[in-house]
Amino acid sequence: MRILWLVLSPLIALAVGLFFLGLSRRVMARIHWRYGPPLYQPLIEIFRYFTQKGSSHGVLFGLGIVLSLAGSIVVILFLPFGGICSMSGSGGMLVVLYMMLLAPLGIALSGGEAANPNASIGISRKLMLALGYELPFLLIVLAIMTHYDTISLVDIVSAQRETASAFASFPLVLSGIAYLLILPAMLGMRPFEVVHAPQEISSGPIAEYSGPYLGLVTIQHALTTFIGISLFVNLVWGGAGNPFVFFLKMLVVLAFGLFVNAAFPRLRVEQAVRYLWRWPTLIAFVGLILVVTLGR
Amino acid sequence: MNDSPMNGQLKKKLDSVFRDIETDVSDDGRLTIHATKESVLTVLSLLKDEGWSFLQLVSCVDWIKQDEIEIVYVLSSYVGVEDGPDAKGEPYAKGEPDAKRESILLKTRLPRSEPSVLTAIHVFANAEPYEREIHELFGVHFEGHPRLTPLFLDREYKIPPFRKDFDTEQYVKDVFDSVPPIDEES
Amino acid sequence: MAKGSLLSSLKVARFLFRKPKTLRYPFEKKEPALRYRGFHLNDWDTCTGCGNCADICPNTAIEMVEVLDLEVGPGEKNERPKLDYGRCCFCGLCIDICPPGSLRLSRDYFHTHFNTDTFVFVPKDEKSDEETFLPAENYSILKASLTHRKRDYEGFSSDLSYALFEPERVPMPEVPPAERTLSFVEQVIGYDREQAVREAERCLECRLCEEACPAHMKISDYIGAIYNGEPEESLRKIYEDNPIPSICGRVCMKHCEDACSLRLRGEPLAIRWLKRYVADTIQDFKSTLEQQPGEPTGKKVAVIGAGPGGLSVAYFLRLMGDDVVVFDELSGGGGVIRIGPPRYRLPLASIEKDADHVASLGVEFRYNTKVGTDVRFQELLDEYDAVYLGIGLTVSRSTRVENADKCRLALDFLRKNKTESMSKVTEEVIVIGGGNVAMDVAREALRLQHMQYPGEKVVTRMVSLEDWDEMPATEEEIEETREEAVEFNPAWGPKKVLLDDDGNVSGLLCMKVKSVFDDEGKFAPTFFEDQEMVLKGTTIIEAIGQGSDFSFIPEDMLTKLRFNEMRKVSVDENGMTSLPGIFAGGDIVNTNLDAVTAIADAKIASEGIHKWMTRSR
Amino acid sequence: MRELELYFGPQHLGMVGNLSITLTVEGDRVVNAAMNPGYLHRGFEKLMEQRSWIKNFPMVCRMNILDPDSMEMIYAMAVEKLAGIEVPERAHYIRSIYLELARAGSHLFGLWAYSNMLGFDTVAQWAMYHRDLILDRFEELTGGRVYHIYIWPGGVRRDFPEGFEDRLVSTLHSIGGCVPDYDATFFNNRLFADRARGIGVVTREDALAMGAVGQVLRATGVDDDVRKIDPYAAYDKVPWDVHTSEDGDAYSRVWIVRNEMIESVHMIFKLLDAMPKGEVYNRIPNPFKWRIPEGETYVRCESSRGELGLYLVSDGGDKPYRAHFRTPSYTHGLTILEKALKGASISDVGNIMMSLYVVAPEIDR
Amino acid sequence: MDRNQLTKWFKAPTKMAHKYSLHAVYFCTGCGVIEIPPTITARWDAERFGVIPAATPRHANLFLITGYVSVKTLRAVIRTYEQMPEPKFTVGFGSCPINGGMYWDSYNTINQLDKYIPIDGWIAGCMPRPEAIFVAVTHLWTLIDKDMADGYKRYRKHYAQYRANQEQVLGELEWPPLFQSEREG
Repeated sequence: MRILWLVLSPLIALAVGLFFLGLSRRVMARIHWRYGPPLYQPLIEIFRYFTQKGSSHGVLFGLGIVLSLAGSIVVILFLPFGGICSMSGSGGMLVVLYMMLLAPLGIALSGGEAANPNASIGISRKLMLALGYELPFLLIVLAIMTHYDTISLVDIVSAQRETASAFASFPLVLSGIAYLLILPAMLGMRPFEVVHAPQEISSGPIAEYSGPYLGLVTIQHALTTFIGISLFVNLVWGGAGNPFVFFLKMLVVLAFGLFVNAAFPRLRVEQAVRYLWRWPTLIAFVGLILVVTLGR
Repeated sequence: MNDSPMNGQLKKKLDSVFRDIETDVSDDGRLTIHATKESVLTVLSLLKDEGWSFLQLVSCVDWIKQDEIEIVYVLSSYVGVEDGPDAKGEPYAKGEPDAKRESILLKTRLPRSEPSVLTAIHVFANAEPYEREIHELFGVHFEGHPRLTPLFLDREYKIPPFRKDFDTEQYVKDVFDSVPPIDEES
Repeated sequence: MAKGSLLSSLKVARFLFRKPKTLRYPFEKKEPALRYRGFHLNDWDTCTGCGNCADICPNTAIEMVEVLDLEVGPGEKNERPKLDYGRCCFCGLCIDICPPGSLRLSRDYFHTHFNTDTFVFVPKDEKSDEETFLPAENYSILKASLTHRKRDYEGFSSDLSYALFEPERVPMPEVPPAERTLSFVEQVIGYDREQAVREAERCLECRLCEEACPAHMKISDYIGAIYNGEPEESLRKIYEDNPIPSICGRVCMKHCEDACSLRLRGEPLAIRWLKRYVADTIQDFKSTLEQQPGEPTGKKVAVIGAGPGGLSVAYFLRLMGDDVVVFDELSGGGGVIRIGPPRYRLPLASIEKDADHVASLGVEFRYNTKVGTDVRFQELLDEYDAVYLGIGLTVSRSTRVENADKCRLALDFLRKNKTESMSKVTEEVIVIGGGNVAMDVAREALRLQHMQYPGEKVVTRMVSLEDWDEMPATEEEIEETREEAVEFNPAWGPKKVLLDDDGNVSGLLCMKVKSVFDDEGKFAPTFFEDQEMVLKGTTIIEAIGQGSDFSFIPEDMLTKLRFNEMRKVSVDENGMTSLPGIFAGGDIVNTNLDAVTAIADAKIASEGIHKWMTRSR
Repeated sequence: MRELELYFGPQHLGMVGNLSITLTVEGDRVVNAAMNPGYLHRGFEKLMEQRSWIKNFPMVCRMNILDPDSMEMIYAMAVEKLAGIEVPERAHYIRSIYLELARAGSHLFGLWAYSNMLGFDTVAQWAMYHRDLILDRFEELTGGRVYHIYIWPGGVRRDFPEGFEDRLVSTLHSIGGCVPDYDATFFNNRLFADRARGIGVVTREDALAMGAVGQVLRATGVDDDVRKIDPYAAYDKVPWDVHTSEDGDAYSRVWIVRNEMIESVHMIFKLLDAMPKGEVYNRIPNPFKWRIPEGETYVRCESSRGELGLYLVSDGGDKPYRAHFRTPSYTHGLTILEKALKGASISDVGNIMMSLYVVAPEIDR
Repeated sequence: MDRNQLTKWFKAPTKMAHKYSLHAVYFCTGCGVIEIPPTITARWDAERFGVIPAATPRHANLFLITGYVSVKTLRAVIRTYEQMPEPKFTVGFGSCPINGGMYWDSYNTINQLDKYIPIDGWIAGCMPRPEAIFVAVTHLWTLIDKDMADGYKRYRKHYAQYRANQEQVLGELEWPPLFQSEREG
């Protein structure tokens, strides 16, 4: 049974991630006063990428993507999806935090190989942005872990299910708000869409990918979207008892991200970092202090 | 604007200062100045000091029949809608308020073979691309120009393409039409 | 400008729940605007092949291609525009210049193809091309292309009030009808310089006229010279093909104007008046033209008749260096032109001007010399290397109805008025005929009446077999005649000239005409015998046509002279008749019966004569 | 930090037009910027010398894709001046309405380009939608969506079609109705202000010294507008305002664009009310015979991006002897942009470029 | 999705994938580009058919040549075309790339683009309207279905000729030939 879940959960994540990609294009289109592509459009595109001839720029070029994909899959295995969690080990949260770094690292490794100035600018932006949101994120995670006194994600979820979700409990609400503020940055949405920024640096790190490589990157993107949203739902919105409710919660979070995405222009990278280090960090920090001082 | 006092005064002033220029006020009030190659920059900076501080255009005409190339500087002045100084009391341009922006044409003629004139960048910064363009399209050399590199063109042309003796149709025939279509059969 | 808000822009979320504004093409269609500039349509029926569209195209996208199986009438070329949509920029200049308005733009604009050759296209009319143009129900946008288009899908079309050409000609100053009927003053005053330049500017240089002109004059060139303010240059251009501009500038039948591409939606260019302007502006032809007779060849040519044809033959031959002698029974040059057109149309001075120039080249004129009586025809044959017959039609035909001998004949009447003293007319004149000569006669009679009975009530009536729409006279002529208050009785045929007791003419008994021509188009009038009418009139002039007089040719030669089925002298491609050494041209040869055709004949004949003489050496 | 050569364009999503900027960057900072135009160079002015006066009309508008109409206008003005052709009164009004409509369309396109550059798809899409509505009206009036070839010397090519005024007014109303949306999402957006304030500042001294025109100049507080100081068409017939701002940065330039767009719409309403009846076209001479007397002229008009000039020389022939367009983007793009880009962030390259409203085909010609 | 399309998906999934995810890379090489923004934005919304602009040529499989191509642009166009992954499709916009269009006598624009890179479809118009672009896309779909959009194959096959033509106009190219080994027989 567990092995089945080990195989299935990345697939479910992929399916949900792709659905989210398609849905977000639809939703954005609606806000743009248009219809947008069919929901399965990302699937077509990925299929198309895999049937195209890609050009490689060296061994690391391909390896990097695989590395980042592997990182994402590992993270997914540790994430509970509405009661289902294939790897519910006790060290869950720490593994997730570590493994989440793998994904950008892999892309950075691979993209750096391409010797495209846009890609290198994109990578440096990505690292700067990660620097920006990692700090508040760590503070938030710290607060939550301290509050529930566990580093297991499954435990955090079940603890929230017992009492109330983090959003609804007093000291943690600050962490929740801080998380909400950095969520677009973690999802790579506007106003923090500085990494890809097609109009500035031609999609940045992924500029040089073509064919199957691009397909893999798109899959990776879908997985990242899934991870970002499901992590939020699990950490501060109490997860869910069954996959369906969990999925609905994810949808709501996605919708919030998309509204922000539609309503703001892209920031400059230093503006983004400054923003991330100002309000979200402050709130997260206050939240942490409150959690620590108030105790449980 | 036949009775434009501005242009009339300017004409008088120019006539008194310079010996080697010809000035002419046309029916619609436009002042045209013909200067020699040597004096053109001096006239230009004098005009700038007089308030004609807006260099609109540096143009070039190839008068092939006279075997000359004419550089034309079109000058005018910034005048706000409210005539002269704005609310802050800073003038946009020196000059009388009624001096609407009727342009001045300052011209100088150069020989067609190896035409060369001093650059006007030091007087008007925005002359730079114009002079670069004229260098490229007419083959006029601007002494002291910092970068007379090609601006628009990718290919080399024997005759600068904007000269009158450059036959574009012939060129197109020779260069583009001579490229064979792809033979799909082979 | 406030600092701005972070939340206000989140309001965009509400558009998630609104209906999108997208036009779901191709499921929802959007019609292009009524004026849309899409692909071309060309009405082949009205297209004249003038090529103005090709001339104005900035991108050389239009090329005129010959369409071999196309029937063309006068003033048309068998060429049609071919469009290259690899060049076309859909500016519509071709539409605004198209004189007949046949070229239009449709609202179709779809054509996608992998082959660039399919982008070259000869636009056709919707009416004639059933394969390409489909009715709306058979049309599918997904198949849309240059060969799959919607029927009745007109877009940007030609509008005369915005056309690039000027449809109206510069009005010709004329003496008003009431004034001109009182004397023989020349009716048309003529353009001044400014008017002429303005009129010359209308020319689109399509050269349709040059094809239509029997003499193939270089019309565009001489009109261009007028536009450039160089009438001298213009005259030189005219004289290349036509040595009688003063005459032609007044009485030419202007086949060119009938072919002018401007005629279709506007007034044709006043080519005749422009020629007249040139001829009138320049006082001294000789010094302007600076023509010299050619190297003397020693050959002598006799030309019988100093009409347009005779003058032209003499001129062309003289330029080639031959010695030419012109014989004419009249006292001056011009032939039938001298007697036919009344003074108000063609003053004698104009005829003299042209004839004088021909004479100044060294052509010998023997006026008042009638061949046959003053000189024998055989003498000419013996004395000269070649003879040209330019005798024209000089004998008026008669209706031969009862008492027709009491009537006067048109040419006699006209000749008398013009070259001798004015003939006497009565207060009521009837003119029989509906041709141009009849109009001339009627108008001349009217003027005589006004001059002879000043202030009294006079009337000139016309009676013609043909109805309004069939009347052989030109519309212009009919219009002017009507303006001068001549009374018309179309579709009535003369039956009998009525005499009073003294044997003088008192009127004309007429029958209503049923039809003028029979089924085969031959002249065979039929009448309603029961419908009769009496026209009152004390002078009757018959102007129903002219014949020619070959009586000067000896009988034995005349029998050898071959005529064609139109009862015209038949000539070969050199203008030579069946009698060797005798050439002919003008009205006795062709059916056009006008000066410019005679000139064209003369040009052919003069080359033929020259060739014949040099060959037979 | 290592200096890096970065090519911005020609194939670039954020690039409007086909232009290349060679950026020398140090990290995220631009050390030096060199404009590399010429990707759209067609030798326009040379081609004009080879086409007769009338044949140049379909041609001149193609010099600037974005705002072809002011190109038509200025060529018509120059030809009218040289040839001494009068224009009927109604045609003046139609020209003004047409040009203002074109200005609104062009500004909407500019808004698209600018917001697209910032990654602000939402506003970009709206602006493009509204521009398309304007294009529908153009299509109805002239028969072409983008290239209208409508202003001829001697007037305009066709009069208004039936019911055009009403449809024009309702189109403009529907666009005007969305101005609050634009304001709320774009101009009033805090993040947009963060992004555009203080970016690409052109001081008044620089603007005056480097020959800036249009929004770039007006953003420095100089209320300079050819439509006011040297009125043509019917701009002196109705009251309207010139919009200025003091800051000289990207935000104020875009703010002026917004205000001008609204002013254009208001002006169209006023012009429609004041428009007389009558002829719209004085027939020009036969194109095949048209010669323009010898002479030269410099005319100018206000295009959507600032003063547009044309130096036109005729040698008495049937073709222009020399035509030289003074396009606003030329100075803005080649002189001012190069200066403004120095020291900017890479993220702001497109931002500054589009706020200066640089249109590449206009530079290259 | 109707049944017809579904069977097509089963029969030839590759073709279908290419058809419905045409990511366009386009050069603002002229007038045609002015109609691209309307096509991909709210009024016409080409994304309904999967047509979106791609940020770099590596992501794209549709190349839109949106107008006349100047010599300087041609260099970039060839570069871009060669960077695109196969299979790739090209569409020429408007009159200019077909036969020179407005600029047939310009010294700086090439007249027939298909001498330098293969073109799979041409759209008539100066410039083509958004509707025409849609029709061109459907046309391209048909061509892909019938295996007729084979420009990239032709390019490979006749590369020597294309390269020779490119060098004739541009002079020495600064990048190595794309297909070194394949020479024409």
